[in-house]
Amino acid sequence: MINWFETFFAHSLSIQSEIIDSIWETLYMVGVTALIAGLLGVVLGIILVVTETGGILENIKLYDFLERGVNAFRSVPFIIMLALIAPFTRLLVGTSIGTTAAIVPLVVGTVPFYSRQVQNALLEVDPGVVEAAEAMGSSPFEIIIRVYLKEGLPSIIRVSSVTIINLIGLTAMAGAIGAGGLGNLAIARGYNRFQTDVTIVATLAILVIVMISQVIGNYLVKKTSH
Amino acid sequence: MINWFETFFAHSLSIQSEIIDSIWETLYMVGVTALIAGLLGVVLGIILVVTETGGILENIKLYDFLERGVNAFRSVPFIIMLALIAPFTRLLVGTSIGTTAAIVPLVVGTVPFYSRQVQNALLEVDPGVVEAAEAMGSSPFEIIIRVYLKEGLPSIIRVSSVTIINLIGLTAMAGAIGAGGLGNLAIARGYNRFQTDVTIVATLAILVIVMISQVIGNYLVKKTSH
Amino acid sequence: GAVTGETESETVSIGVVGENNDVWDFVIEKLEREEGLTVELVRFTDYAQPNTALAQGEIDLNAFQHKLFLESFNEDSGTTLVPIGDTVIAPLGIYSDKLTDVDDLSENDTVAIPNDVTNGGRALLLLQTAGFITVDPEAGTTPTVSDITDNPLNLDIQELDAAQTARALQDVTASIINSGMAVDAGFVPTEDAIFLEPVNEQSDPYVNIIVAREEDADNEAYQKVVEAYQAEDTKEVIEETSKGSSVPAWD
Amino acid sequence: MIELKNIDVTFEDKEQTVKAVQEVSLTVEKGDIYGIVGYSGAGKSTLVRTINLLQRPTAGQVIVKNQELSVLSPKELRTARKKIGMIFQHFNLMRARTVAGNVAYPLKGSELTKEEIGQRVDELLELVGLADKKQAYPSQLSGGQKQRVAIARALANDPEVLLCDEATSALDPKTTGSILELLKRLNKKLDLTIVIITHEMQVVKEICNKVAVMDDGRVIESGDLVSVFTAPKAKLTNEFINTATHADQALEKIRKHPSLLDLHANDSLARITYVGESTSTPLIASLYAQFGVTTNILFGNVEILQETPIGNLIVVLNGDKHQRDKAIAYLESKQVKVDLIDTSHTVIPLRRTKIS
Amino acid sequence: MIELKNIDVTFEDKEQTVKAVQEVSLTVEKGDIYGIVGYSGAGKSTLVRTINLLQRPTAGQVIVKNQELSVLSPKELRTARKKIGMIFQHFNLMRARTVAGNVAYPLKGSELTKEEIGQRVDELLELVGLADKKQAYPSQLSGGQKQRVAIARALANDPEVLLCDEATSALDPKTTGSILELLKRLNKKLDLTIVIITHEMQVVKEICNKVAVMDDGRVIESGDLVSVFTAPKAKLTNEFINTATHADQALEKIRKHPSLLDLHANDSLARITYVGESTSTPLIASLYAQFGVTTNILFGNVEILQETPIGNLIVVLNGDKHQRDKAIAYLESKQVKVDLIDTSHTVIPLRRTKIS
Ligand SMILES: Nc1ncnc2c1ncn2[C@@H]1O[C@H](COP(=O)(O)OP(=O)(O)OP(=O)(O)O)[C@@H](O)[C@H]1O
Ligand SMILES: Nc1ncnc2c1ncn2[C@@H]1O[C@H](COP(=O)(O)OP(=O)(O)OP(=O)(O)O)[C@@H](O)[C@H]1O
Ligand SMILES: [Mg+2]
Ligand SMILES: [Mg+2]
Repeated sequence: MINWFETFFAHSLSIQSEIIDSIWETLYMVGVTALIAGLLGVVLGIILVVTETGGILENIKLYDFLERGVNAFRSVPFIIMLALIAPFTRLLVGTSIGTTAAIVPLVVGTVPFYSRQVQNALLEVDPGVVEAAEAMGSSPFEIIIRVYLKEGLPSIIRVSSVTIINLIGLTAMAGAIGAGGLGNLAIARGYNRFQTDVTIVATLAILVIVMISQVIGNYLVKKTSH
Repeated sequence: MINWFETFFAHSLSIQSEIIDSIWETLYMVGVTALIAGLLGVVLGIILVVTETGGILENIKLYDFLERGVNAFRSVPFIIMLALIAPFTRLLVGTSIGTTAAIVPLVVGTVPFYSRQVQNALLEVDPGVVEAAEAMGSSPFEIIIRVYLKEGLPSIIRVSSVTIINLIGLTAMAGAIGAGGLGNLAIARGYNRFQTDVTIVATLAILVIVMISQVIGNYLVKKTSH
Repeated sequence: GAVTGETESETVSIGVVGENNDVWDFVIEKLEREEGLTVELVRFTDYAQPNTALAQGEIDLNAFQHKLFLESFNEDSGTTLVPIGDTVIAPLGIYSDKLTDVDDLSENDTVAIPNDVTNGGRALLLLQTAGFITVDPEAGTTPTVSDITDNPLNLDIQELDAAQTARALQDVTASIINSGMAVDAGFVPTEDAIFLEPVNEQSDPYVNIIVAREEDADNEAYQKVVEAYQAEDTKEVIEETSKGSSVPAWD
Repeated sequence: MIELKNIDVTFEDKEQTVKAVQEVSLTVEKGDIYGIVGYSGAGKSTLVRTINLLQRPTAGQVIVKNQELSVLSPKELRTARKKIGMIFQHFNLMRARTVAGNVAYPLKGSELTKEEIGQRVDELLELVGLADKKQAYPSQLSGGQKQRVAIARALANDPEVLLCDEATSALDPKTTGSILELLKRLNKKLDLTIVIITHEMQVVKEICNKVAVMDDGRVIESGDLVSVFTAPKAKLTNEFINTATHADQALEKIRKHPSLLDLHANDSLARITYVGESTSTPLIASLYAQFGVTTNILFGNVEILQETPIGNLIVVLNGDKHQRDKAIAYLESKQVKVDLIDTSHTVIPLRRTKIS
Repeated sequence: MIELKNIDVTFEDKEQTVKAVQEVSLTVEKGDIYGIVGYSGAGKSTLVRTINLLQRPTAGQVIVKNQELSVLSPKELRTARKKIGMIFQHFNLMRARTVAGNVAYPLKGSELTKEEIGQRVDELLELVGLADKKQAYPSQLSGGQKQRVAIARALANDPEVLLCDEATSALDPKTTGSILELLKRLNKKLDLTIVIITHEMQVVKEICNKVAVMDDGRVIESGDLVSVFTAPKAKLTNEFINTATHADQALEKIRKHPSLLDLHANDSLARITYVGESTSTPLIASLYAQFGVTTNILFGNVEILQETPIGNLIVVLNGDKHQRDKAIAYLESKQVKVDLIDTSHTVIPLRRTKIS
């Protein structure tokens, strides 16, 4: 049994430390990107909601501009996005390659998606409640924080789970700029070199991360829904 | 002006017919995948909603199983998914390469994502209305069709827009199995061969498709919300 | 950052593509041991990035491409990267599940070729060498499918991801597989290929190289890296690990 | 028709346990219009929701048409539910359907053809006075219009039992009257059994033949309307009836209103309650004729409950003390209840202290 | 305090145009409790929503505290709104906040400290009788409990104007009474101006000093409570008042109830209405004393509106024809209105035909 295991997972066993590194790289990229893109995405999502027709700060021009921008960014294949924003990345982090540099395109690739998701989530907040807040003299900023974000929290958490999982998928492509990570390990090492066991191990590691984010998400949704 | 244009877009002009082909390939892949994955995703999303705790056909075991399955599929990097399901693809369409073969992994890659989105959308349907339908003796099937799908339609359309745009992004990767398409053109031809104009043209073409789907989506949302 | 080559304790970063780096691992270890030089590999998965990164000064050297690829890169992006040493040549091969002889290819058969620039054009030229197609000479050394001017057997040429050409053997009549891939996929190029790219004068453009920025061409440390690579013991490692898919090409 | 046996409903969450319904047993006969009254939060909605098992009771049995619902298969339960119409306290209209679409919802899948459904919907909308809003969506309706759509929808399927959770709470008195009239007509014509939660005692009085009073999850009194109204056993029932006749408020007002309470030595303030036949006798005139006692009505409420007249007056009796006593004795001999009111303090506790 | 000038509100969509409010002008003085009544769909909610500009009128001006709201900057409008409390017809509670959290919402950002807010919330919940539900979420509340949370929330900020859209429609009469009592107290103590939409005429009678009647988007009658109630000009107002006193229903019942209508030659059925001082005179006794006419009260409603007693009786007068006429003349001399009721057909149209 053990023998069989050792044979089958021979490659993986020989690169144990690389696997561990990849896990950290993935967690690092996902973690930092989630923080930054989470913040930017929520802000952008909110701006989309409030500037839409009938929103509390209706501004059709701004809305159209942002919506087009979001779609434009989402139209660029990620691998091209990597190259496209390399100058910007270099400006921000001093280099356009490596794990840290990957965070910039990951953020740029995640924000438009997430902001759409946040927008969809917030559209489900009861307009009656928003109206009640307006009637109580709440400012737009207060309504955003104390009504949209508060009432929409379970939905936001749900779409955040979805986005984190998407983001994990995206990190696999960040290997293109030498960012490492599990996805890259699975592809460059496992898939390209026909080392099936590495693919399996890396994919399982991704799965574990996905499951954990999902469980945390579900827990938070349950805690915030009433 | 025209001269400058001709110089700058020299590569693109020389491969006009390839660009046209790529557009058709993308539309074909996106169209067929959207149809199939749309159907399967809605079905799966509904099953997730109705089997969840408190759902009309509560079945925690099935729910957990499906949720894990969805997450498992979403954890596999797409390029690996392509290889992984090649035998299955071959079974279905006779080959594992080419535009038509790409539809199988595209569907497999889209369904888990879309079903989650549909689930999130349907969770926003007023439980009071579902209850009213139950009180009127509607069967679970009727409730699904006549309440969830009907009441949740605007939300479903919204998440469908998001998914279609994601799917367009995914087709770029289907180039790996010779599926062609605009994304592949942008990457393999434009980006890899440093023919910037091809990248621009292909990306713009993608943008146009994205915009059109968004406009159609917005229109349908407006038409179905009251 | 860029290394000036003045001090002994510096680090040299080398951009490579993929994870098949056994030879480099050996060389790096040797450099560390014998020269006290620290070398670090930066792994890319994408062929476009390492040159850009090198030109931007984000890595010191790269070693993933053949001469031809570098040439066209310099041409396309106006850079002046230079080769500072040859490494190996990895012959392309035609493989098939269905045929035992390449001449059995018949009308309307499907042939899979890699879709990356490095191997794609080369695969077409290989098909030309094997006598199945003619490509427009104007396309130079990196033709694309649209440069095929004559295709008497009306071969259906499918461009796939390099790692897919081996996997797609069931779906095609023949695949053109890069030797490194072929070994990973369990083939022995010299035995299993039904047609192997000849290694001769003509294949010189496909000799892989170590590349530096022009101004660093004479950097001492980099030369040490080249020297350490182009050694007899490295040759042994290459033969051992590549199972014949790579042939040392610096002599 | 409906039998509830020892129903308990308990809501539990981490922080607290709410016993919304406790040991309720209730029988509703076919053709009854059964009113359920009680304070806000008493458990009325929860109880009624157990009748079609929307709320599964924590304990107890629900028997409708001799079937115990909890043992039915889902399919049988659905069939049973089709014959139980329900009007929800919060309407629960489908916002993606028009008014007509909402009303047609339960009709789809019945044997009716599309035209017949259309006709039935028109008819129902006519009945609730919404024919002109047929194509409107719920978001375009006023509160009362939504409620009327909910009523029409509940009636669409010709139910045998109708559960109404405050079905007229958002309606003006006239529309309420028409709806009650309609329900009464259906009750008579089709023997429709109706369970109606309401806080409008007027509704109870006008339409119900039986009534149950709930307090804190329990039914503290139940029975036929007239006996509950005329001889309430529980203090709460009494309060309810008083708030309904507004006798309490009137008394308080009278006490606050000095000109009305300018009582002299020969005056006494009394509350007179009578049921049934007594109304046919001209009591006040008799008091004067027989005892020389004049009666000034400060507040009066005489009404007819289920064909039985019930009187509730607050009067000032004026006359010689001796004669007044005789008059009171006379009234009591006629089954009229007389409560003398001590004007120095209030007779009835007027407010729950926690609210005032 | 509040001045509405020529307000129009029109809802337009592709299919139809609804003129919800048309040319309404209304003045509410400081300290008024202004009732707005009207049929379901008359435009009451829409009108009231213009007062804090939640609904921007299509035409017309809204002036609150001498400020025209529509010209205010968003910031000024918010400041103005903070002093206008509103209770929504559909409550609009925040489901992610507890009862306490909902009530505390408008207090955050005021000068109050956290403890003071806590105290204020406790106080308000105590007032509406929900102290024990403090930590519950809206989904765990009954309909009436939700409404009371909405009331507490609207009062939290010590508003100067309170807009109530059917603020007690989901409440039992006793809780309604307490809430009205509370509002009246706030009105007296703090000079709170209240605009209250209601379909419960009882609420109007108990609390309002002015009333406006809306029909089909227009205010068809408005004025102080007693004059509107005693001398209604519009037919609709009349109907409303009648449905409120239930005199119509009573009359119909009386006609249907044979034993009560066993009228003899010497009997006549009459409806007697009086306002004010007349109640202090013992009329019925006088009729017997002076004319030998006995009076049997079949239905009676004597109540006190804004300290003015109002009587509404349906009686059978028995006595010699001649004497009866004299009695009626006597009553009329005392400002009592007497309508003889012809028992062969109904006096008042009882139902809108489209509903019956
Ligand atoms: N889901 C729930 N979780 C916890 N408590 C609940 C839940 N639903 C109802 N309750 C509580 O149960 C009690 C009874 O509620 P119910 O809705 O039956 O009252 P009700 O008599 O209909 O009142 P109302 O006249 O105000 O509508 C209330 O105290 C309420 O807070
Ligand atoms: N958003 C809207 N779009 C179209 N019509 C509307 C809209 N809101 C209200 N209406 C219509 O305007 C009219 C007045 O509505 P409003 O809500 O003011 O009535 P209301 O007097 O408050 O009635 P209720 O007593 O039933 O609450 C109704 O006929 C209603 O259908
Ligand atoms: Mg209730
Ligand atoms: Mg209203």
